[in-house]
Amino acid sequence: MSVQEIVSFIIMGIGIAFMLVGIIGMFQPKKDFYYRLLVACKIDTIGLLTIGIGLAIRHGFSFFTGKIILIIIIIMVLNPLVAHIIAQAAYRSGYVSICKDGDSFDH
Amino acid sequence: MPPQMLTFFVIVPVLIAVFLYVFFTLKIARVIAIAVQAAFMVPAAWLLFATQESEIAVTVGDYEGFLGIILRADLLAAVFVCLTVFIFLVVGIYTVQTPYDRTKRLYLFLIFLLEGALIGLFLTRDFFNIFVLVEVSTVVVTILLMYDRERRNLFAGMTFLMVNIIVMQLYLFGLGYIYMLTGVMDMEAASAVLYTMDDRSLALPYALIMTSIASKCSLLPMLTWLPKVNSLTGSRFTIAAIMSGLHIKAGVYLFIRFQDVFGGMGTDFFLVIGIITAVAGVIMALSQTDVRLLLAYSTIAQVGLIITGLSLGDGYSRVGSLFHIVNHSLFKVALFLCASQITYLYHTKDIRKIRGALRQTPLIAAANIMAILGIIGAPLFNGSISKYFLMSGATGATEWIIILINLGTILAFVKYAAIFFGKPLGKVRTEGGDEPDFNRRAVVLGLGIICLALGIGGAQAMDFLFDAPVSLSFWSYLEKVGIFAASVAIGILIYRYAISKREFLPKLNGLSLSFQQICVSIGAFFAVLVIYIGVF
Amino acid sequence: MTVGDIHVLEIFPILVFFISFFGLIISRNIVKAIVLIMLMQTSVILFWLGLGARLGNIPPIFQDATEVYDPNTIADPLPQALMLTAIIIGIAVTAINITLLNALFRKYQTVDWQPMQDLATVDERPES
Amino acid sequence: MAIALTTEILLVFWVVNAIWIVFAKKTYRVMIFFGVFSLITSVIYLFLGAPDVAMAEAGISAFATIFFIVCIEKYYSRGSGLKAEMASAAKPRNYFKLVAAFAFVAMLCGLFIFFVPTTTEYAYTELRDLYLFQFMRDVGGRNAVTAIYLGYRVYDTLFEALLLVTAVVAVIHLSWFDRTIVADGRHSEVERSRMTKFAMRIVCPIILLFGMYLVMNGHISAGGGFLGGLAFALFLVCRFMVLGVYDLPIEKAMKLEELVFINIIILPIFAIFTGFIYFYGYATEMFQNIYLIAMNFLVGLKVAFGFFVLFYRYIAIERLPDKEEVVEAFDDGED
Repeated sequence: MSVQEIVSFIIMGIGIAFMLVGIIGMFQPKKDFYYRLLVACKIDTIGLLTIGIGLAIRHGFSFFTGKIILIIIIIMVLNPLVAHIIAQAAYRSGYVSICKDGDSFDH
Repeated sequence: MPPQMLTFFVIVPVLIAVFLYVFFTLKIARVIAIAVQAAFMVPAAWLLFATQESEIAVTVGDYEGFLGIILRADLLAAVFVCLTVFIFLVVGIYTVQTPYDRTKRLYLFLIFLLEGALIGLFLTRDFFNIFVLVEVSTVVVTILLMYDRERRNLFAGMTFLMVNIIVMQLYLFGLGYIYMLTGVMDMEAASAVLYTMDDRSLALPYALIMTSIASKCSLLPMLTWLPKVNSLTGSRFTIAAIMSGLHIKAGVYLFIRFQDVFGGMGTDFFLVIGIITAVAGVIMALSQTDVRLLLAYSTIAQVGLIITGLSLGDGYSRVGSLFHIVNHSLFKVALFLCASQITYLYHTKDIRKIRGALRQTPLIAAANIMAILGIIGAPLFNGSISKYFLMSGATGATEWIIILINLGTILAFVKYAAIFFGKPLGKVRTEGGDEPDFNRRAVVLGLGIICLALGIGGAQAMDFLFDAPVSLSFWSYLEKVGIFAASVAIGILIYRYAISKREFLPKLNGLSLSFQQICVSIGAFFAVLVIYIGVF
Repeated sequence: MTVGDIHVLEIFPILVFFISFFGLIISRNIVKAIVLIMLMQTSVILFWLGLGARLGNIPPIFQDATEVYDPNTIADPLPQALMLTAIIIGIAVTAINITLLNALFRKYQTVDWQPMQDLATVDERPES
Repeated sequence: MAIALTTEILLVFWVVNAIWIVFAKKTYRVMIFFGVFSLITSVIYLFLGAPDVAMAEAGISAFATIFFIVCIEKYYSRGSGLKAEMASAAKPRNYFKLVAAFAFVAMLCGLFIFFVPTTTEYAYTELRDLYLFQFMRDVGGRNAVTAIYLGYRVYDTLFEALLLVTAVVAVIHLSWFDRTIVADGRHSEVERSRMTKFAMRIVCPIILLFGMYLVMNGHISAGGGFLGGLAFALFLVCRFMVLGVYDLPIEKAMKLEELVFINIIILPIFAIFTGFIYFYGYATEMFQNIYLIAMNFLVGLKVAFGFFVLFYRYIAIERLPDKEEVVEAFDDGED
């Protein structure tokens, strides 16, 4: 195994670990919709990004890597946007956060 | 003309449809539509003459072997193409003055698309292309059935569409098995391989495909014809005429083709199914009071008769059934168009409220009576010739059942013919008041005269159309005339003393079943067919 | 892999086909019926693609025109081309179905089969 | 081996998902399960070596889900739908009927599996081998699926395109809303946030680029006219819905779609149907590539306009609050 492959596997492993943590976070009891959305958005963005970078390193400098980088850019722009739109829709349709600790959403 | 022209029989109507829709104003579009439909008779006639000698086959794009889609025109396909072009011309002339509606050229667009799709269905011999064309024609027919916003039957139309999609999924599934077994998509090549296989491995594809084809030609134990018939009450008479005259015939055409592909499996099964369909269609027709429903159910009865004739396994019966398909298209279109005029004059579509039409509109009533004489098989009319040959293969009980079915048809049309006599019950529009309807009268009279002409020159027409030199034995024909006369007498007596007094089976009037029941009937038909083929 | 004599890519589409048929028989909701018809279409399409992939499942796309491939490792291109057509037909028909359902919902204010049919039979009865 | 095992596991999930859809009691759950179902299907198609179909399924299911959601949105928004659904779910099921239906369908399924032909499974592969070995000479390109789709069986493709045109006409004609309305942004009750607009300004050109890539490379890699068309439609929709550029009225889009469709018929007439220009043996590779790219581009444009009209129709009109629609009486001559 070359150094390149080892590095890429480590980075992909980190990405999978992010996703695992995120999934555990999503299924925590007594958390409301906004909390879960936050977590879901995080695992989608960070996890996928990290795995994508790992793949790019593994394949070296090629056309395939270019495609992966394009996908990474699109994910970076679109994933937070999707979470934003979902949260906005929930907020506009009158969903109230039940977070008690700290700063809840202001109506 | 080169054989490559076969592709253009399908492409040209589609192109013209889109051109009319996009480029022309309504006034010009009408003229162009009629001109094109009339001009289209020339290549259709050429096809009929050219296929007398040999089959014309062409691969779209000249690819070798079975790589491309192969179109084949034999005599049968040519007859169907001619019939399609003729009926669309007739309907086009009939509706030339109709003020369409706000959406203007949409009607012409759909009519031309339907013409192209039906011609394509008759010419193609590719399994998958049949699937695509059937879907196109289903969608176009769905729009046409619900064309007028004010009186469309949305629920029946939606059920019609959904049932047809489900049935076509069965067809696609069966096609998958055919591709697995034969590795080709062409009918001739596939049937060459399928001939070598045993019944048990063919049972599943046969049952799947035949279930969908049987639904397409409205055979009875499947209830898929119900939403179609129910949605007719919200559509125009011309659409109903095209549905009864051509769209169902496309199903029958596919039935003939697929029976050939599978080498005549399950003929006994379809003999029974045909008889059941005919009997039930006659009973349903008798119980109706709406003109459109009576005519539509009578179509189902006649289709049952045709399927019976095709499944008898006799050469003469087969040719007779094929001739009956042509005849039925002609007189059913004539009947629907006449009914359109008469109901327009009387402001009602209930046959109990229409009386004295013979005095009000003598010409149209005369054409209508000619068409009725055709459908009940009166001597000298085309129906008698085709029914004569259709029955020639039947023996024993089957023959008597067919005579009884014909008696039922006579009974239904005696009930229908009551509209010509007596005195008008309500207000009657004066004929020709608002709109010049010379073309309408000319069309229906022409159709009536064609019915008579095909009756007088029946044997010659059958020789020309189906390449079957038949001979009409004078004495047996006379025997049939005797049976016919007796049937008419019995029919009139039964009508006078049993049916005219009270409603016949009023529960069947306006019958409608739920979507779930229709699905169950499809499944049950499939189960019975697969058991019949696989086990027996 | 096969189950009994039948290939696994054949038995699962058959199962889903009949599951959706069962759903069509028991469902009360028209939206669900339309979804189930789409499921049926999908199962038939998977059946066809399974036919194409019985012998091999490398996509029929050749990056290098000169290289010689063993045809028994490549998926059959014909079912794929046919199923592309079938998918587009499916979505077109589904769009029409949804439009009709929407029009019916505006008219009768329900999306269940039975109440809608009761209302519609009164409304669409032939003239008498 | 790994792919076969993954496919089998996915197939099990696929069936389970179908069962969930059948027994789901609420319509929005059906929608969610349907999305998952389509995703799994798409991945299975990819494993079966059908990337074109997989991408088509993914794109199509996204559009279909939007159509369904628009359809059930009205139903839920008035509350009556939800209440009726709750009542319907609370109503005890008729267990006799359920068991009878299950027995019937199980009988059908058993019959089907009993009669599955196994004797001569896949014995004839000559046609497949011919397609694989000849398509580069006959039609050109590197993608056998595109070669069949645009070369050998272009006659089918034509009717499929026709069906899409007809579907657009049908959706407009059969809709509850009588007229076509002008594109004036009536659909956007909610003003889009600045963040959305900003992100979309970045993404829209990328979508267009992606569509062009799919169309231009349709003949040498997976993709092709249909998928490129979906991407174009997405571009038009984003531009329209999010950025608020209303310069393509719905009627113009329909007219454009039909004009493109005429070209889709005419190009194969000269290229293939007459066997005139495009004979194998006479066509050079450049000629073939020009035909394939042009055809892909036309199909893409047609799909783009068609889906744009459908999408706009669903978002802007099928969701309108229903008021009494005035239908002008029109005497159509009773035929």
